[in-house]
Amino acid sequence: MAQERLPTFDDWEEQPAPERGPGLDVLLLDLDGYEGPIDVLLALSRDQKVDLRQISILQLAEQYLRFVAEARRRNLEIAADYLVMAAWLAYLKSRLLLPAVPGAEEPSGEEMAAALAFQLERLDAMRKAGENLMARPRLGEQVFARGAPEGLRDVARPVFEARLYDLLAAYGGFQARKTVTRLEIREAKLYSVDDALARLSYLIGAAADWQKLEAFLPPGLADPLYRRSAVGATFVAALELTRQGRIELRQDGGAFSPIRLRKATR
Amino acid sequence: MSEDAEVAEAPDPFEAERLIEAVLFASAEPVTLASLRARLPGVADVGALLDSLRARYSGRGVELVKRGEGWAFRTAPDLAARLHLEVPQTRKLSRAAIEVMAIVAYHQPVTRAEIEEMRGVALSRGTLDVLLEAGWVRPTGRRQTPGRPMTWGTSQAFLDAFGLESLAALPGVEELKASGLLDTRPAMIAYAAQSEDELQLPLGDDTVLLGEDDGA
Amino acid sequence: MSEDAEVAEAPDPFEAERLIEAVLFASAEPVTLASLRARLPGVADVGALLDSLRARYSGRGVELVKRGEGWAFRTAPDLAARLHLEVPQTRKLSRAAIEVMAIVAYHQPVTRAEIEEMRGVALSRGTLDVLLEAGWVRPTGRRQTPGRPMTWGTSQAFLDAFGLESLAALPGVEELKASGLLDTRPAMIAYAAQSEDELQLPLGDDTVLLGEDDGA
Repeated sequence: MAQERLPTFDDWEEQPAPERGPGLDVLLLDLDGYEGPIDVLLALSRDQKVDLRQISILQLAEQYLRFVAEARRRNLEIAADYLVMAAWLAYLKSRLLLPAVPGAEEPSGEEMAAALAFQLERLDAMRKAGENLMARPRLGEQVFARGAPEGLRDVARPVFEARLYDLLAAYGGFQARKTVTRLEIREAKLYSVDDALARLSYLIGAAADWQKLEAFLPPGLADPLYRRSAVGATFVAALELTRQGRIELRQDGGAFSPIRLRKATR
Repeated sequence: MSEDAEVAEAPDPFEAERLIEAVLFASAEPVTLASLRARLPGVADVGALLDSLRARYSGRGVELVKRGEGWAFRTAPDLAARLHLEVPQTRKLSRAAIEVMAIVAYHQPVTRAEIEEMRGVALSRGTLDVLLEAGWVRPTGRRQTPGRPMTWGTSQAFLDAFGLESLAALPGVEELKASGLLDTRPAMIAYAAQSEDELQLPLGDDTVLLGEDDGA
Repeated sequence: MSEDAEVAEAPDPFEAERLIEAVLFASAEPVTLASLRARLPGVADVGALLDSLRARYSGRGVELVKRGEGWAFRTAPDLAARLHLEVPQTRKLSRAAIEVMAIVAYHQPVTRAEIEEMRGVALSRGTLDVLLEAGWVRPTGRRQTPGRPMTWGTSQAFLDAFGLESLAALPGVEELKASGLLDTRPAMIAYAAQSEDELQLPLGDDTVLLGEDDGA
């Protein structure tokens, strides 16, 4: 793929398509008009036969190498990809001339040459297809649409979608917003980890044997939220004291089984 | 494109008519007789060709008409209404529009200012328009207060759209509360936890207690 | 505005044809069959009416043509030189742009990389843009290959611009397909596949070649 693009020439359509490819001199003069090495190869290939299927890739490679050599001799600036193509064609030439290495992994010279011929043929076909398309009567140039269109409108008639539920939910939301004008946040009564730590540190001294965690919960657990916070805080406190090496924890029955603890026995 | 029109073929009337047809079709403006003549050197009676063409299109969906000094094709007037097509297109209402709709429904007749006061925000331009376009709200009169503001209410189309027999079928505030659509409680998880029965687990069963919010 | 379009008159074929004529005349763009059908409720065979209308205009200065999914009236191409219409000069396409357009038309859906591979040069900035601006090419989806590159194809406007009924009417497309030249892959691979008889299959359905890994 080209790293650098050569400028195109816009006046292609004015140029009669050459029956035969341009001579080397024309090619070199026109260097700026070509879009990279493939383009030059296609131009050179017209020197040979009309049918690209019959083309001699070996001969084409030689022509191209002569073209590049001549360009360099004349100190013409040619882009790097022209040189890359030259190197590749020189390699291809050697592959075509030397007997194939038996058992070689890479494609043979003939296969490479055929692939190149295919690429040239395909590009040439597309070029001709483009010319054929442009030769057709085109809208706005040879064929015309209605000059005074009277407009054809597909008017969108909106149908709104809303369910009764949406309506009622909206009103509910609205009323709720209106009603709650003052938000009072009651103090949440929770058992703190600090309390749990103090209580557990104190009680553990008396617990020489394994005891359930629940045994260490504070009294007055009627309120469910308070009870949940007490369980959580006591558990966290137990973990902390275990980390400090002051107690030991065990849970024998897997997940959800009772957690037991005792004073560290060190 | 650069062809010599001067090297005109023998003025075959059929060909000349075709050319007139194409020129009139493709021109943005009506084409004058003089302009047509200039395109048809050698054709004696361009007027006759136009008459023939006019007859040809008579009664069709397209007619050849004279407009001022020029000639043009125009679609037949009786078809005009059917050229345009109304295509139903479902649109979703914005949340604001639905809320305003609800307020109109529950508080009608209501003025724009009252809606704004209730919602605590100004009504944006399109909101009422959309409801009007849907045909769900309609002006119901004017309030006898300074400025005589217009009041809004719901239409029959509103009842139809929401499948309501009458406005009385709209659930009242108490019913909304009962169905949970109107929730006045402050949403705080802590309070929710306090009031919910499922957490009144027997303390004795410690396994449940410990595992309870373990995975949550 | 009135809803009476549904309460359509008995679908008199003559009236229906008139309406089609008017609708197609009123629009500069091709009108899709679906859009025509929507205007002709109760008319069973819109296609037959179009055929009848096409026959009616056959050989006239204005012709009824099919362009992809749409139908339109267009001036007869043979009159081009004699119309003498004032047409804004269209910009000439560069050789590169024409080549790229042909590749997109014949190889669609095709990725940018494939176009570059086929042409042996990088696509310069303006080339695809010019075709996009003309409305002739459009993105058609993504290829399900690493990087999910965008694929390109031609639009309805392309068919209209070049007077093609469909992509099957592209000049020489059958021969190109049969000769294996519509293989998008790099030359080496494409050639190898060709020599393995794989492409000697009757290439009746282009989906094998073109649609293979179409992301659309």
